[in-house]
Amino acid sequence: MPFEAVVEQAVKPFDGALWRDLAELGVLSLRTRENDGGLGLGMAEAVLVFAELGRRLLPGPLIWSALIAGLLPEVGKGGLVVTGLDQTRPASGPLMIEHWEGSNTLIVLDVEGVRRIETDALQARAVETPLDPLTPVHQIHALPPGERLADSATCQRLWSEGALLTAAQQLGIAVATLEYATSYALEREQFDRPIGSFQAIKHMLADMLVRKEQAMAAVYAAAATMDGRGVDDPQRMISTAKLIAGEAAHKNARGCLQIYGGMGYVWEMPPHFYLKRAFVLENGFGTMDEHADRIADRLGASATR
Amino acid sequence: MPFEAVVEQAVKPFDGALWRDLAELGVLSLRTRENDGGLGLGMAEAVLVFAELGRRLLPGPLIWSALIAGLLPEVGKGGLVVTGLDQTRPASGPLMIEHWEGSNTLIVLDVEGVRRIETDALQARAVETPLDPLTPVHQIHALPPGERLADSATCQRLWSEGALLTAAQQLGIAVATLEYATSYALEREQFDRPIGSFQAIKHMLADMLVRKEQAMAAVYAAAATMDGRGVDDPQRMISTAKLIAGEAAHKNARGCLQIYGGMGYVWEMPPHFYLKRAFVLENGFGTMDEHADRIADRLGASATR
Amino acid sequence: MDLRYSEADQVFRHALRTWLAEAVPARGKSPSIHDWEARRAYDTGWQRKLFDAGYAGINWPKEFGGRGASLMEELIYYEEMSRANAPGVGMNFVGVRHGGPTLIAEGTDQQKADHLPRILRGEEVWCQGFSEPNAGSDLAALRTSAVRDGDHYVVNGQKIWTSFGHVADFCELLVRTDSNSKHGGISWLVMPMDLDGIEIRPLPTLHGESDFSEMFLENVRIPIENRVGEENDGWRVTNVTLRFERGTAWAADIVHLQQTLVSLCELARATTRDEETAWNDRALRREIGHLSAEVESVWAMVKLQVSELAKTGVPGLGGSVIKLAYTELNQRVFELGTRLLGRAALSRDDVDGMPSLGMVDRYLQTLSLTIAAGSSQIQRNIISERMLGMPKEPRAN
Amino acid sequence: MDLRYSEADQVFRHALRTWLAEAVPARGKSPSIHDWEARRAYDTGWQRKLFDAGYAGINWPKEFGGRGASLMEELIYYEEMSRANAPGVGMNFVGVRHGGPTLIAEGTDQQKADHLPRILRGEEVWCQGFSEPNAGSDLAALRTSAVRDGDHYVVNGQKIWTSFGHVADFCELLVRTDSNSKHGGISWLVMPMDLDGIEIRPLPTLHGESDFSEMFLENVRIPIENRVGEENDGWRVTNVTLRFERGTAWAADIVHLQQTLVSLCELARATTRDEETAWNDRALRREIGHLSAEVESVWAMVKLQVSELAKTGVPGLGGSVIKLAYTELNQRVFELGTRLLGRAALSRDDVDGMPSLGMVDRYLQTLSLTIAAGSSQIQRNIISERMLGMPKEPRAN
Repeated sequence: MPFEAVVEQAVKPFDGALWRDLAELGVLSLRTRENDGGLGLGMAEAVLVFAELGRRLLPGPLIWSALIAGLLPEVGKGGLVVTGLDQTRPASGPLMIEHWEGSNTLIVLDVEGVRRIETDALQARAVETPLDPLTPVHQIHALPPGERLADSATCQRLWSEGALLTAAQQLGIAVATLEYATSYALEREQFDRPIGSFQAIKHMLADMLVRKEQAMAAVYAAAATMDGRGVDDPQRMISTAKLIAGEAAHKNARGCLQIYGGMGYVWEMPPHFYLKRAFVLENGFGTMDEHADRIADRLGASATR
Repeated sequence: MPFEAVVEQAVKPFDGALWRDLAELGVLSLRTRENDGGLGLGMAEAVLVFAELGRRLLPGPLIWSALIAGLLPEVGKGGLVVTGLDQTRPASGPLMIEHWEGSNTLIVLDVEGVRRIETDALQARAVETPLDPLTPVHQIHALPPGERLADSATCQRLWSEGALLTAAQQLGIAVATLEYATSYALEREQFDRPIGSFQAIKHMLADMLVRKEQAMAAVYAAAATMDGRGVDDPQRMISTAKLIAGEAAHKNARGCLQIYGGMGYVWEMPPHFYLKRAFVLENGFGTMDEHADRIADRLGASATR
Repeated sequence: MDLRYSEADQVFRHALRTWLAEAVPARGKSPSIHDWEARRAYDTGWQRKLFDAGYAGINWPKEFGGRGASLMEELIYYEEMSRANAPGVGMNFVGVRHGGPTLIAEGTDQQKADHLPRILRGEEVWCQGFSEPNAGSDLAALRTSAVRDGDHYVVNGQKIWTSFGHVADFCELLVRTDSNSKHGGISWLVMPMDLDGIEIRPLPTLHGESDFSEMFLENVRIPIENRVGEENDGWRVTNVTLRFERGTAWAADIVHLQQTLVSLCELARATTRDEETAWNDRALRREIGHLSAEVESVWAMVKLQVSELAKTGVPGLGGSVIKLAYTELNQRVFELGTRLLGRAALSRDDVDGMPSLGMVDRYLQTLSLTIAAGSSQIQRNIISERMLGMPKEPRAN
Repeated sequence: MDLRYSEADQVFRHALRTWLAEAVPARGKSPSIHDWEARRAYDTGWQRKLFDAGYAGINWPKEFGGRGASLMEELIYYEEMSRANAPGVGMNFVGVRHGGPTLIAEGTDQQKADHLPRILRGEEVWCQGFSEPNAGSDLAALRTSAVRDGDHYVVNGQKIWTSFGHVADFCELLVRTDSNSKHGGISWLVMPMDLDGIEIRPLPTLHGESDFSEMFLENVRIPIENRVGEENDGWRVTNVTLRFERGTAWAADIVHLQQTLVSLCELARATTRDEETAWNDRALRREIGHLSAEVESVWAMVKLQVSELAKTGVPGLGGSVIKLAYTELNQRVFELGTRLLGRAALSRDDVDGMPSLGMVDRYLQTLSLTIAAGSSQIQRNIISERMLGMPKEPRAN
C-alpha cells in the first residue's frame, strides 16, 4: 500500500474489500492447520509476514484473526471477523476494543481461558478521536460470559503468540521509520547540504539502525524458539522481543519525526502514523514495563537455582 | 590546587598541612556561629565554597567537618578532625569510613540522633584499593554506642545539610568536567580540525552545559530555601539538588572521559579522578534513587490534599 | 540569591489572584476549535479584559501602554495565570509577544502609533510569515522575493507554519530584497492580510485540524512605508525581539508541568493493575520523583536567570539552555502520562474519567516543541558555539 | 532461521566442555598482574594447551595450523570458554587475533612460516604499534616515519597504547613511507622487539598500573623483507584482518554479560535496605529485566549474523552495529552493579563478600570499550555512511 493510500484509509471505516484480499493472500490463515484449509506456517514465517504488515501500517484486527484462525478456521477465510480483548491481567480503566466495526465476534482472553462473545450481544460506544487514525476504538461497559472456546493452556499459548506477532509489527514500524528517515535525510537540504551530512542526524540514524537490528534479531530468535528451533527459554525470549521491538518502534518513530522537522508535524507525512500505531501496539499483549518485570522474574528464578 | 597536585595527592595519606590551611581559611568553620569563632555563614554561601572544593577535588572529611563544626567548634579550627557514618537508613554491607586516617573522632548519624565515638576505641581495616585514589576508605566491623552529641531533630538537620553540601561538591564536579572537556575539545585535533568542531562533540558539550546549569540552579535554590530565603518545601528542594547535581556530576564526568578519548584512560588526566569522586559522593547522604523516592513521596502527599 | 518575594511582589500577586478569581470563571468555556470567529472573539476579548485591568503587555514598557512589570512580577504573572487556569495568549501571541516588541524596538513612530495600542486592546490579530518549505532550521535561506515597484514592494513566494493566517489582520513577513547576500538580503515587512494576492490554505497536522496554514503570495503589493528597519537589515530586526526574552518565556508552561506531575500522582493512585494501585509500583513512583526533580531544577534555572538579570541587567544566552531542557522534559512528562493511561491512551479524549485529553492529546502537541523556534539540534549548536566557543563546522562548498 | 545446534555442533560442544572441565582447574590461579614474566608464562602456556588439544586458532584455516571451525562452532567455542571461566586470550591477543590473520591474508610464505606456527604454539607474543598521540580516531594521520636506507627502513616516531610492549617478541607496526599521501603513504611492518632504539615506557591508566605502554622509536633499523604487503599499501593491509571478523568477536563477552545479570539478581537478593531486600525494589528489578532483554537481543544479533553469514558467505558491516550496541550496554550493566553495591563500591576489591572486583573494577575497565578500536562516535559515522549511505561531512580546508 503506497503511503497516500494509508492517509486515505485513515478516514475510512472497516475496509471489507481489503480484508477479503488479505484472506485470499492467506494472511489471516497463516497459523491455521493445512487440514483446516490454512497455510500451517510456523511463527518464524508468521513474524516475517507481520513485520511487513506493520511496515505498511495495514489496518484491521490482524493479530486477533491470526490467533483465532487456528481455533476457528472460518476466520482465516475472512468470513468471520474477530477482534479481541486481553483480560489476562485485569486493570482498572475502560474496556477499549480495536476494530469493533466490521467484527462479528469478540474474543476474550482471561485466566480461565478463551471465550467468544457475539458482538450483537454487546453495547459499544465509538471513541470519537482515537489516537491512531487507522485504529478505530470502541468502548464497552459490560462483558457477558459468552461461550467457552478453549482452556487456559491454549489461552496462554495464544497470548504468547499475540505478544510476538505484535512485536513483529513493532519491528515493521522500526524498519519503516528508519527507511523514511533515511530517504528524507538524503533529500532534505538545509545550510546548502543534505541534512544527512550533519553528525547529529547521522548519529540519530545510526542509533535507529542499531535498534532496528536488535529488534529484528530478538523477534526472529523468539519465533525460532517458539517453533522449537531455538535453545532458549521461550517465555523470556518472547518478552525480550516485545520489549526490544516496542522500544525500537517508539524510539525510531520518534526519531523519524524529529528528523522530518516541521514536515514531521504535517498530517500527510508518514512519521506520526507510525508513532501513533506504536502506542497502540505497546498497549497490546503486555507493555514494556510488564515484560521487563516478567524477564526479571524468570532471571531471578534462575539465579536461585 | 593545580591538577598536577591532585595527581600527587592521590598517593599521600591525610595531609595535615592542607587541613590546617583549610581551617585557617575558615572552610571548616563556615557553619560555626560567630560567637564560637566561626564564620556563621548561611547555606547559600556554604554551597558556593563546597562547589569550589568539589571543582578542585580537595580531599579530606570536608563535609563531616563543616556539619559538626557547629556542634564542636574545635573542629572548625582544625584541632579536632572528624569523619562520619550515615546510619539513618541502615543497609546490609560493610561499614565503610572515608578519611579514617588523620581523624580523631567518628560521628554517627542514626534515627536516634548524633553520636561521637573516639577512633581509638575502634578497630579499622584499610581498604587496599579504594575506588577514588583521593578518598582513602577504612572498614570497621562493630560500632560501640559512644557518646550522645545531639537529638534526632539535629540529626535530621545535619543530614539535610550534608546532602546539600554533597550536592554542591557534585555541582563542582559537573563544572570542572565541563571546563576540562571544553578546553580539550578546542585543543585536540583529529581529521585536521579541533574535535570541538564535530557536532557529536558539540552536542555532548551542550548537554553537559545544560546539566551543569540545572545542577547549579537546583543547589542554589535549595540553599536559599534552607536559609529561609525561598518559598518551596526545603526537603523536596534538597532531594532535587542531590539528585540533579549527582546526575550532572556522573554524566559530565562520563562525557568528559569520552571526549578525552584514549587520553581519558590515562592516569595523569583529570576525567577519571572526577568520575571516581562522583561515585563516592553519590553514595553519601542518599543516592539518586533514594532521593527520587523521597520526592515522589512528598509529591504524592501533596496530591492527596 | 534571595528567592523570596518582596512585599511589593506579594501585593502584586494578591491583586492579580483576586482579579483572576473573578475574571477567569466569567470568561466561560473556550469555543470549539473549529469555530474561528468565536475563537478570535474569545481570545481578543480576554486581551481586552487584561488591558482594562492593567495586565496587558506585562513586559512592555509603560510608554507604549504596557505594564512595565519587574522581572519578578512577570514571573508571578505567569505563575498566577497558569494556577488560575486562565485563558492563554492564544491568537494574540504573535502581536503581543513578537510583532509588538519588534515595533517597540525598531518601528517608526507612525508604525508604533498604528499598531501598538490596537494589539494591546485586542483589536488587531497578527500572524507570522517567517518559515518556508525550504527554509526551516536554515531560516535565512528564505526565498520569498520582494521587488520594488515605485512606492511598493511586489511580493511573491510561499510561507508555511502561518498560525491563525485566515483570521489575522496583519502579518510580520520576512522577504528577500537582495538575492546576492544570504543574511544581508532580508527585509522585515508589516503585511495587511486583506491585500490582493494572499491565499491561505489550512495545514492539517498530526494533531488533526490545526491552527497552522500555508500562505501563498502572488504579486502582493506592500507599501514601502510598511518596512520595519532598513532594507536588507531584516535579519537583525528579526533578532531584536530576543531582547524581550528575559528567560520567562516558558514560565507558565513549567508551572503547568509541575501541576501535571501532581495529577500523575493522583492518576496513579486511581489506577489499579493486578489488584494494586499503580502508585504501588515503585519504578513508576521513582520515575515521577526523577521527573519532578528535573522540573523543579528547570524552574530554579528560570528563577536564577531572572534574579541574575534583575541584578546585572545583562540578559544571557540562557534562553537556549532553558528551551532545550524544558522542551525535552515536557515530552517525557506527557509520555509518562500516556503510558500510565494504558489502553485509555487509545483515545485522545477523556474516557471514563481517564484524562486522555490532558495527557495523550497534550503529548502530541508537545512533539512540535523540540522542532519549532529552533530544534533541539540547533539549540545544541548555539550553546556549544556561542556559550562554549566551539568552532563552527566547515561549510559545504 | 534455525537457531538449534546440529548434532555435529553438539558433539563439538561436548568434547570441548569435557576438555575444559579438566584443563581449566589444572591451570591454577592467574599470577599477579605485576609479575610480567609469570603472566607471559601463564598466557602462553594456556595457548600451548589449546594448541595441543586442537583448539588453537579456532577460526584460522587448517592449512595454517588452525582449527578451521565453522561459524557455529566458533560461537560455541566462545560460549564454552566463557561458561568454563577459562583463561582469556591475554597477551596472545595481537598475535592470534590480529597479526596472525594479517600474515595469513597478506604475508609471504617465509613470513607465514616464520611466525604462524610459533604464534599458535604460544612461542611468540606480539604487540601492536598503531595509535600515536596525535593519531587516535584519525589513525591514518600517523607520523612515525620509515625511511629506506639500503635494505632497511630507519624508523623514528612515537606510538601509544602498545599493550604488553615490554614482554612482546614482535610488533605489528604502521609507519609512514610517503608523507605526500595520507591513506596511501602507510606501510605495515613486522618489528622484532629486540632491535636497538626501541624504548618502552609503561602507561598507567585510570585502572592504575596497566598493560599499556608508550613506545619510542629512534633510528630503529627494520629489514625491508619484514614489510607485509607493498610499500604504501599498509592501510589496505590493516583492513584485511576485518575479513576475519565474522561477528563473533564479542561472543565471549556477551555470554559473560548474561552471567553478570544473573549475579546481579543474586546480589540484589543478598542486599537489604530499609528492612527489605534490594530485590524487592521493583524499579531495580525492572531495570535488570530491561538490561537482560538488551543483552539477549544483542546475543540474538550475533547468532543471526552468524547464521546469515553461514548461509550467504558474505560478511556484512554488522560488526560496527554489534560493537556499538554491546560496548554501551556493557557499561550500563556494570554501572548498575556498581550502584547496587552501595558504599561497598568505595572499594575496588571485594569487601565482606560484596563483589566489588567484579563490578566496580570491571566497570572501570569497560570505560575504554566505547573509545578503543573506533569510538562510539566513529562507529555511528561508519554505520550512517556505509550502511545507510549518508554523505560524508565537508572536510576542513
